[in-house]
Amino acid sequence: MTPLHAYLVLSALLFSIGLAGALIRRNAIIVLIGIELMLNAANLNFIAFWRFGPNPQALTGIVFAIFSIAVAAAEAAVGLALIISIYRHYQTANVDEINSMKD
Amino acid sequence: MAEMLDQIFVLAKHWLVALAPDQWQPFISALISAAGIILVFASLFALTTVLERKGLGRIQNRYGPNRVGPFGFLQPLADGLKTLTKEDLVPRAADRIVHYLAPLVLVVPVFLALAVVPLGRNMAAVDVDSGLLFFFAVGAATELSVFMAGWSSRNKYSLLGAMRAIAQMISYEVPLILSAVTVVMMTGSLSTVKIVAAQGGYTGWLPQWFVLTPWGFAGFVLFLIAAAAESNRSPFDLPEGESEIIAGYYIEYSGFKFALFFLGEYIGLFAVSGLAITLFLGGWHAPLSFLDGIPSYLWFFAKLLCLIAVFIWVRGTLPRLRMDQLMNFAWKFMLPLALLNIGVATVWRFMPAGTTRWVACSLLVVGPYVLLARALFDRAAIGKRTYRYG
Amino acid sequence: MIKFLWLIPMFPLLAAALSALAKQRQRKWAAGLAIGSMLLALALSLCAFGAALRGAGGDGVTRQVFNFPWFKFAEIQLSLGWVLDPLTAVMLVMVCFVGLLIFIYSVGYMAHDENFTRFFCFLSLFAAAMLGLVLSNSLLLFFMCWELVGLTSYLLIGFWYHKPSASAAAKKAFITTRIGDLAFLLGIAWLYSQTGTLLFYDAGKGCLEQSAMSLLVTRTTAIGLTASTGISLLLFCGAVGKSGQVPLHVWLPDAMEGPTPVSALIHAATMVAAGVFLVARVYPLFASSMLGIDGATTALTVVTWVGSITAVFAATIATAQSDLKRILAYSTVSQLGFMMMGLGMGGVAVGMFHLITHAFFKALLFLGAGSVIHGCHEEQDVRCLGGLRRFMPVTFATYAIGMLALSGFPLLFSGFWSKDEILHAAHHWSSSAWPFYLGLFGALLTAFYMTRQVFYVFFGNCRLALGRTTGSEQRMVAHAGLPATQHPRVELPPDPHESPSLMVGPLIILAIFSIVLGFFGTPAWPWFQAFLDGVPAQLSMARLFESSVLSVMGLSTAVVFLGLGLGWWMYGRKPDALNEGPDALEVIWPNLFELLRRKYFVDEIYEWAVVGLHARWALACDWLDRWVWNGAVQLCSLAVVGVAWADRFFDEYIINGGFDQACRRLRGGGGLLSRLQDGRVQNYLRIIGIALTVLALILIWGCRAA
Amino acid sequence: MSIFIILAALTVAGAVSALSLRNLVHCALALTVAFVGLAGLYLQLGAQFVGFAQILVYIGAVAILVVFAILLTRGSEPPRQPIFSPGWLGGAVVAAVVFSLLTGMVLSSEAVTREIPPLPQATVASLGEGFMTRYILPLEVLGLLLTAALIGAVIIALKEPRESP
Repeated sequence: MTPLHAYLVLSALLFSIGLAGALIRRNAIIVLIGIELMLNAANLNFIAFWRFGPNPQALTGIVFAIFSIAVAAAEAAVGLALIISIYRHYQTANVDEINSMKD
Repeated sequence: MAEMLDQIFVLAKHWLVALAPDQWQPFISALISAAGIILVFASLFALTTVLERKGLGRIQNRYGPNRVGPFGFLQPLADGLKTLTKEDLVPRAADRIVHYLAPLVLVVPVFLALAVVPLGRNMAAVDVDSGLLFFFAVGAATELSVFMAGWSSRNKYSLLGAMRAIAQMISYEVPLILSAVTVVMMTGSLSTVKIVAAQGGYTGWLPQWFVLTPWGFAGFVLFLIAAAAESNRSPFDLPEGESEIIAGYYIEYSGFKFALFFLGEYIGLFAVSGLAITLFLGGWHAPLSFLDGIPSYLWFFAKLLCLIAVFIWVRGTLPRLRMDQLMNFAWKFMLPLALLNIGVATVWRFMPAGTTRWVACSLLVVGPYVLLARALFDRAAIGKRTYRYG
Repeated sequence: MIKFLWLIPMFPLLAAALSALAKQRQRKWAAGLAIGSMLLALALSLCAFGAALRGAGGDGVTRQVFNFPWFKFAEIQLSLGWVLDPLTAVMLVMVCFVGLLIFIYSVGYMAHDENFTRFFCFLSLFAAAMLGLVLSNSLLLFFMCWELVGLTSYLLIGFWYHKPSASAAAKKAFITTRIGDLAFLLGIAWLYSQTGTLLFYDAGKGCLEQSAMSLLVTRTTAIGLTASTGISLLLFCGAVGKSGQVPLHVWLPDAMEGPTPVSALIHAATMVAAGVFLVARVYPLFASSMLGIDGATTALTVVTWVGSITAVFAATIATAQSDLKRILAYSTVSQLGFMMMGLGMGGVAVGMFHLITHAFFKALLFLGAGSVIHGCHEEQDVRCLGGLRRFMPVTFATYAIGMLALSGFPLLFSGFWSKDEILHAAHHWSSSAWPFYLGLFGALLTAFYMTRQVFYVFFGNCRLALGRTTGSEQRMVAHAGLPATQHPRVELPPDPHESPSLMVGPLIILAIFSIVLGFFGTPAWPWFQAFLDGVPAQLSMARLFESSVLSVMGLSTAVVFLGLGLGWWMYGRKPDALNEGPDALEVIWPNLFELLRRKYFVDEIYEWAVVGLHARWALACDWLDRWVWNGAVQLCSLAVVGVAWADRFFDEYIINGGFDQACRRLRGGGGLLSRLQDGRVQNYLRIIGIALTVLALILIWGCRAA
Repeated sequence: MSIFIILAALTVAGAVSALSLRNLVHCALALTVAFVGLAGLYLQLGAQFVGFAQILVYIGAVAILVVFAILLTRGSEPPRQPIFSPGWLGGAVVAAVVFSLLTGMVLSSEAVTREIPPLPQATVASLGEGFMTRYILPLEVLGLLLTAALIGAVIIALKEPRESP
């Protein structure tokens, strides 16, 4: 049977993979994917703590996970829409070329 | 005796499982059910192809296949041999891995989806608490496979077909799920087995299937239409519309992969029809109380064949829609009615049983249908045809 | 009855919601909806009034309240509610009635506007909020409605938002009132922290009732103020902002950029009176204090002074304005000042009486002005109008009635009685005589500028053809809602015409009321005051002839006649044929006139203060930038240069090498600094990651240590 | 345990390749693999509903969205210039630091020593009841959010008007 910390370490790994992706890739879509991964890592944490927590009948972890899934969906929709419109405007989806806030 | 006959497969499975050592038993049982499902439905697929071709032939006033075997019923065998022996072409520009994976990604989920459909009394391969959700979740994977197929074989027709297919699937998934939701509301459970059990009783001779209630009937019709669109059956078969984009997203497929796609399509059709039966047609229950003796799985498959016959009939009868008509139909007609149907189900749930409930709900179903149809029909001016891609 | 009181605001709210859904075309629908809802509201509020009447006549004010818990968090429970007492009843009827008339009027007035439905949606919303404000029994609910009212006012002032002036005015109004509302909110918070409830009346537990009052009065805060005084002063700030008292009066005149019915309903009759109503509503709070300066409490004294100063201040400005609606706006401000005086010195009844009468005749005046503007093709400059009494007789008659009422023409008109009440109260006010004189002066000015206006607009001969300013041209185009090109430009406009009966009808009704209402509050038969104070009213002609009453009455009459005469003498005798000639007042005191015409430069002063602040701040930043940061960089480069100079006397290579090195360092440093601020998301994200790490480490160590 | 290891390996592999592959479409597909793995983990943790919801939402919706976005931004053909942004080293370092930090915290916490409770029951019925009673407000708010996101996405992604100033 798998202990709690295994899940926690896994989610930490996922989180940092996502972070790395968001940090080092140029394409905005991949950055978004990385962020999605981070969210999922958080979800994994919620579920794991629900399952190993003191009173699982409260269902808090699950409910929270479901909510965060829904929020992630909304976030993905809006983010991708943003990326598309940015692409239309700049003709690129590379985050390091979209720095018009600089000057 | 009838009991025995009814449960024969279950008993056989148990007997087989019992042979295996204990820690293996779960896997063994899963294996057996999977094997059974694959066997049964693959052969059903073979049968169906013949039936369809013959049926279409008759509708179009010609003989179908009638050379191979008695009445041409061995035709699928021949076709199978042909496809297996054909060369497996892969375009040079294609993305090999994805191109290879696409058919598998289509076939595996549809078989998985069949797992939650109860084929008979105690004959659901897996009885999960949220089976319906499982069904839809797995069904969502097919869109991915379509995309993979369309994108990987670098061909503008296939990409176009994939885009159409995905757009169509996404738009019709909404009414599909919404019309299923009414049943969930009534039975208060997502488990397919419980849903079937909820339609078990009889009033006199008549069964208590959901299709025999106003909301159930409306839901059933909506569900069938959406199902046809989900599995790219005509009149919703734009993605592979031969006349426009030669064969949609599997132009570039040939040989065994193509066969897999073909299989996947049909299995998907079976799965969704099976779900329709489970949700609305009382699953494996007998249509009349005194026919209860006949084994349940027979009933299930009888109903399945009926539905497939309906699909074939529709395919032979109706012309193909246009893209914009398709989308309008989904969003302006199906969706509102599905939403309304949920409301009707609520009314049905909270009104006391009786004729008043019947009348009220029927009116609630029929009135808006007529009005909406009227409005849309008046709106539908045959104008210049416009394309919108990307 | 009390159970169903909430229905009154509900109808207009419903109407607003429905007409918000209406298409632009469905004008009839929207208008009918709004008017019908107002009719229903009026009917209900008449029932409420009847209920209040049945309650009245006994001793003490009878008051029904209905409270309900709104929500509770932790153990605090917030509850809202509504109250029905004479104050509410009177206001209800007034708001509904005037509102209804103005709704009907604006059907005619806005007939050509393309955003007809939007207009009615906002109007109904406003009506709902105002009614809610009137009958709310909880300071919280009151505040909500208060803000809603402000919002609708903003929306309606900026209704023709394509006019830059309109949108600017809307913003100005919104922001200026916010200043007051901030204080108001603070007051609410303080009150809540002190008493723990925001209900006015709650069977003894309310914040205006005995227990809370005694508590508030005893508790003293910073500079010897009792809590009650402090709170009431804060609340008064809100009132100042809302009903345009000095120094927050600047928004009200600009608010005239909105459509005229709006000016009539919101910025003359109801909303601006909300401030006065607020003071009247929480009057116990104002009046309750131990250390009053012989009778008058600190709060009330402040109210009085602000009111009286405003009254005169605004009146003086009004004498020198030339925009038809601005004059009325300033007169509104000054009348509000009168009401404040009345509240401060005479108590609720006096102030409220003037509020009610003023609502009627000021609405009448505005609507009259509206019909003038309507009839003269959007011309608002009084100097370009004139001789209209021939063209629009009904408007002239009603307008004259309103003007006489406003300037308090004796015995016949309502304005006289209400103003006289105030002056009477001021006369008896013990702590200072100044408010009395200020009030008299204000009355004089009121009579004067109203006469001036009427002579300008209705007498003399029509100067409409001459004075067609481009501004009014634009206004006309904007109002017609057509682009300027395709609008039929008229060089010589057709003669002014009488407005449609839809607009004239309300004028007549209002005119009748602005005469009749006065007799409900004469000293002889002070029914209104009695009703508000909850004592039975008895008729006695004798009270009319008491020396004090009579003297004040005579005095005010004399003042009024003086004002009228003065106005006639300066403007009525020889109206100038064409509007070149300077204003008669300008001839006498050019400087004073200029000062008044520019409204005592208040706007300029504010502008100077605010802009100056910003400029100074910017200067500071600039200085910081110029000397500190830049200086640092300068120093670095200087150092480098120095090094280079030193190196010149050494080897050639060292020079080059050192120089290049140093420059590279500098550029590197600059790059290092600038990399923090390149627009790249990922770098920010990276920094966040580092910060997270550091934070977590700190936390861990903190836990270890603890 | 073995199942866990398999699923974890699947997930991590999917995640890594989703963020390191050159062709964006491959990235998206790998992402779906990672999602499947996560769903499996949820199922193994006894959260059936969440698992299926994960599949439905992420594979059925998000993955498709991502793919569409990729095609719409012409990301489907591999880019010419390097796929890693200039400062990738720093990013990698930061990620590594965060990972080591989190892991260190987890392993030093008492989660290691906690004993495993029996598998809890989360029936759909109880979940639904929870949504309808205790978590009703969040549910409503979520619905609002989703609506807003829908409308917002549509508005943002609308074509810019030709005569844009």
